[in-house]
Amino acid sequence: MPKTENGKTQISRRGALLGLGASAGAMAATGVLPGSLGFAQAQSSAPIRIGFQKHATGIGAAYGRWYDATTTAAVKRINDAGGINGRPVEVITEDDGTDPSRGAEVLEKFANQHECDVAFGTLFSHVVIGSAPRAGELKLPYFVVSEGHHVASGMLNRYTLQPGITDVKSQVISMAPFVADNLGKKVTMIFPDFAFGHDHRDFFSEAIEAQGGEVVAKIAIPPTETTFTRYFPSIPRETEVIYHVMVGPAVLTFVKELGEFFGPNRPELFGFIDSLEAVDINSTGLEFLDGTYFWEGMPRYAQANQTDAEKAYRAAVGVDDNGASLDDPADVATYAHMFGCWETLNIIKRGMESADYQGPQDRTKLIEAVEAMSDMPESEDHPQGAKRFNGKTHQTFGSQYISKVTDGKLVVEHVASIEDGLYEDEVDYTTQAF
Amino acid sequence: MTRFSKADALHLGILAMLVIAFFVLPTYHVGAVSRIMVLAVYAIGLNLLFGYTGLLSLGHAMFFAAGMYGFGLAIKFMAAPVLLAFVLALIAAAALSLVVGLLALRTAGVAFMIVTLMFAQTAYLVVLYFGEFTRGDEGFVLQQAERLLLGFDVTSETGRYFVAFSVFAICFLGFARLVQTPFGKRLIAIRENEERARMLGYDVGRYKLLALIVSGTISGCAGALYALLFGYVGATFASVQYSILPLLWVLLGGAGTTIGPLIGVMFMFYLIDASSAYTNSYMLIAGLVLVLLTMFAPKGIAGILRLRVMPWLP
Amino acid sequence: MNILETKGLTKVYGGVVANADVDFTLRRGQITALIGPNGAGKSTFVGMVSGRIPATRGQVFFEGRDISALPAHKRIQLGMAYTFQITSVFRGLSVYENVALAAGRTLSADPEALDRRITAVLERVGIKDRSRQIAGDLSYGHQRILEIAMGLAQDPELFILDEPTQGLAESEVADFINLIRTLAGETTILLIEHNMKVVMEAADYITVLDQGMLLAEGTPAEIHANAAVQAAYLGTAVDA
Amino acid sequence: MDFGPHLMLATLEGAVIAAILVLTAMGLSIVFGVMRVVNVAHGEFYMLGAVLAWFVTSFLGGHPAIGFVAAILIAPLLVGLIAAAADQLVLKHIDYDPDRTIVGTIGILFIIQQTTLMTFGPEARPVAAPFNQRLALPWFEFTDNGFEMFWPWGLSITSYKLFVIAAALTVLVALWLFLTRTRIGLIMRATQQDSETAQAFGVPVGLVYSCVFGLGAALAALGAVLVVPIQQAHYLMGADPLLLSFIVVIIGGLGSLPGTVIAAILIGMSDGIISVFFSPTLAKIIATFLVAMVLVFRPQGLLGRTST
Repeated sequence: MPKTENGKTQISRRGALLGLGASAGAMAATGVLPGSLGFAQAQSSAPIRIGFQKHATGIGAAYGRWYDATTTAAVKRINDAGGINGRPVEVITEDDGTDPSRGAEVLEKFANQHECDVAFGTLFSHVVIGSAPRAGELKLPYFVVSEGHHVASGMLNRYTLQPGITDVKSQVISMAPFVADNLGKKVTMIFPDFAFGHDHRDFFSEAIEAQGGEVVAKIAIPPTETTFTRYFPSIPRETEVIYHVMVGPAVLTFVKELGEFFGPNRPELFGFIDSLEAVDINSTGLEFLDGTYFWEGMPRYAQANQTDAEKAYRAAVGVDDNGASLDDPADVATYAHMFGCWETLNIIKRGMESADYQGPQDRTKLIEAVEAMSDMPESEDHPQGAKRFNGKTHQTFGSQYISKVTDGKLVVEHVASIEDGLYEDEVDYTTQAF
Repeated sequence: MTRFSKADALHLGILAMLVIAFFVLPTYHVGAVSRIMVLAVYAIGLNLLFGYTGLLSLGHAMFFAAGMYGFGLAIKFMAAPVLLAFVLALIAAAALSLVVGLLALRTAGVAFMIVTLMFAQTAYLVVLYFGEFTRGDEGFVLQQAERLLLGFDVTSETGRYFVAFSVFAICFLGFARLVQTPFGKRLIAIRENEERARMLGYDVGRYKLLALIVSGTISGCAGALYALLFGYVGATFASVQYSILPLLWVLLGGAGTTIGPLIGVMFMFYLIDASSAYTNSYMLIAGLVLVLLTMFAPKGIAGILRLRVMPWLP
Repeated sequence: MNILETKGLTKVYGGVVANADVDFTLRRGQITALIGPNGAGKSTFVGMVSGRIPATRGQVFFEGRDISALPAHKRIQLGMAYTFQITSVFRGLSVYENVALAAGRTLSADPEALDRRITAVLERVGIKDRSRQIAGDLSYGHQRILEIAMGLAQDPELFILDEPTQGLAESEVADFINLIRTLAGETTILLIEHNMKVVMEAADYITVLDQGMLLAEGTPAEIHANAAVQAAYLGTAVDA
Repeated sequence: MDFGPHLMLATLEGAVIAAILVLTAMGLSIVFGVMRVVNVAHGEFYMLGAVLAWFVTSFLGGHPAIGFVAAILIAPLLVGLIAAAADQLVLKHIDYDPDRTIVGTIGILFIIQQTTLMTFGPEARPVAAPFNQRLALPWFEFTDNGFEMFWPWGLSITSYKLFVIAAALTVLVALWLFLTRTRIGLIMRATQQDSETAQAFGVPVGLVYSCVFGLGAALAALGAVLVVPIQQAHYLMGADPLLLSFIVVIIGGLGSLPGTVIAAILIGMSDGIISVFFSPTLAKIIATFLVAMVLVFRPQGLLGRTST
């Protein structure tokens, strides 16, 4: 049951709309027209509904708030530019409580109650993995922004894609050459003792060995831990570099205690910014970080060679040059991850337009259109940098940044290329039936 | 005798309504009720131990998880057929309840609460520690192809609903029957007055152990059912939160009643689902409702019904 | 043969001796009263006999068999019944269900026989008309009677009653004495009692416990005449 | 790090955890002891203490010490008042029935958590310590050259952490004096022994309950104010302290305040010390299991009396 007649679709195609200043018109149309009136008219300009699975409560809430801000900004930009296929985009937000069970329920809500066209926006891996089977069964395209390796590992299904953010395996692999060449070959890893941490442990160990280095100790921190000092004595004396990655509300304690433990003579430190995401690196107790290195998905501080696209993106989501909210300089964004929402929404738009998406019956066409994507140049749609999407593994690959803390700012020291992070395909989703 | 048939009529009526619900409810609610029935099985498990035997366990998530992981790991690593995996899941849950019972039942009252809580915490950490197999907190997916029940696809709305319904119906009716048997009456006797039951010559320790094993196995059954129907196995379900939830459902629905668990799960699910449509702070509403409910409906919803309308409620 | 014997039964609570080397015999088919002043250790003694309270040392023989190592429920299963000093019924259940639980241990496989037993017992103690009432709603006197009914429903060889008349009204006490007397011959009764009227009227035989030790035993007349008992007990609490 | 210094470090860190835990658990123990209710919202009062400390310090600004001192006075007081109000509004009306109290306090937990999320937000927010010097610690060993002192890599503590231990001890002593030497303390203990008799002797039991509930919450909040310069205020931070203090109270023996102190030290230290010997998660598994086994074989707790 196609919802739109062909003729109308033609009119509402992108090209035609540009001249019409359509977004405002389309919005007004849906706003004014009651459901029963002007049926065909309303349908042709009915909004594209994107279900946003938001971590509004639970452990992921700090990320959820910024994912929301980025999503709102991206959708505003899309609507200002005429929407998708001439139809405005409407975001339906549901809280998943950062819980896999509720996550699956939320997807059911999107598919069956809100009649969303696609679902989008999940960060935490357990919510993604708990929800993805339902997405497959509901035949609801599910665009996640999680950086987990779950999509590319082949664990999920044809309806789940991660086109907007590089996965952890790629991120980690691309760090190894820099660490081995510049910081040291004997690495001690400190990571949370759950799947995300294990991915870091396994992928990095392998990658650093390929660079002639070795991991001299692997310290897995139990989840929900709130103090860390007692684990640090296990760091071997010979350690040249400490590789740390931590998530959750206790990250600042972790980094502070690391500094207190070493005092004046520390080894080199290389951390994933997850350890300090949404935390001001100038918080008291973090002075020792000066001169240490961080992976960043996207540089938090505006760099000297900032691109126009990055500048526009930063302004649109309301973040200042220090990576904090324009309204409150103490409110630091989850800047290294949230760009994924922006880029994913633009990919959804491009996918829908190239698939001539009309409604839920075209969902498989949308997935095929996204699967057909490959190189995406840096642009306002992709402010983090160029991407290479692998349609077979449903995973995107992008550049990664290594920044050094210099005078209280993160200054980019090295950019790992897309090639640095490529690895062999582990799955070919395109061979799976819809 | 009338009392007997009234209760039976009520139970069969509820099951009939659940069948009708499938045909009249919109798709979303069909999915929601499937999930509610699965969780109600879990609540029935806790209700046997807490509502009928008077033992308050704060660690039932470990039994739910035992079933869930027993099922999921059997499929993932042994490629077991669904039915065999289900049996293994029940065995895993029963075995865990036996061991926990032998240790924890040495205690009573608050000490029992704490011991079960800590065993469950241990179980949760074990799931994380063996991340190589369990994928820790992330968990793992059971593919659609691995979830064929005797060739029957449980991943369609219809398949899922009726598998959930069948297991729920078995547990619900079986449970209603169980509490009418001498065994069930003796559990109630233990809840009412343990010392008196012992001094009537009942081996209270054995009855409590049996109750815990049955309760843990039913909870494990719910865990396996969840993994089967929703295709996901994860450590979240072993966490404290999933030990507290069934307690809340049972207390809200009415502890020590046969229909309480279903009512409690349904009430709580729709309370959150409905209020989240109006406000982001639905937990605030849920909190207020809980406070008001406990102030004005002390015995839960079924407890009120028993008090006011249906004194024969089993 | 004696139905019950204890040898050297002793209980020490944190240094305080509650029962010291009690050698006790109970004659089959009779009503024996165990008396003694407050704190004499009567309840501790029957607690150890029934298995509720673990003995510090000593042995208990029931029907000639050493049951010292058996847990309480096993002893009950051998044919003891026990009523509590402080009323202990299933307060949330009906009178009928209370008695059903008591009789049900042996009869639950045969619902009809069970129902007959319950009806008979309720009739005998005179609360048949209250069988649907919730036990917690009964008057105190009726709860005590229910407790006795629960003991009878088990059809015990030995019936231990721990202060059954405590808190009963005068008329209820008289009913109780009549009831107990009708049981003589049917079963052996060990009665712990404060009320000397009950003891004198109901008991065939009396054992006196004082400060945890056996002081005297004999028929009511003999005990009444015993100077030591007079001194230790009757003189102080004759009107209890 | 060598075994000796590692053990010393783990012990010191354990002492800090134990110091906070002892205050939080003391709060729960008093409530449990006097009112016999399981207060599931106890962890939320702890969280509120930390969050209020953040509000107070960020409102005052200036030197961290000013805000900290203000927070330590204001936060426990406010939290105590909130708890007393909750007692009057809710718990009193459900007659402190055990089951209903669980549901009621879960409700209160939701309300506090969501309100905090809406006002304070989902971030973890730091509070600056009034002072925080890193103190390197020496280690002594007999070697071939005789008795030697050296400074092992990483063996250190901060002045603030030492202060936390001292502060907790001070509060404990004050609490003990309060309970044994003041009239209110005596009334509380009398109510704990036997609330009906206390009522008969004219003790306003209802009021005492509210005070006790408030005092318990205030102690949790005080612990949180002390911890917040080490950890951060976060709206979900209450879960762990709730479980741990609950465990501590039962392990210590219901109603036994010395038992609570011993159990807090035992549990606070065991985690750290066991982690010297095993990998972290395994250490946690073992610690949790062992503590559970203590209860299995001593159900009345360490210093609890057996009932009957």
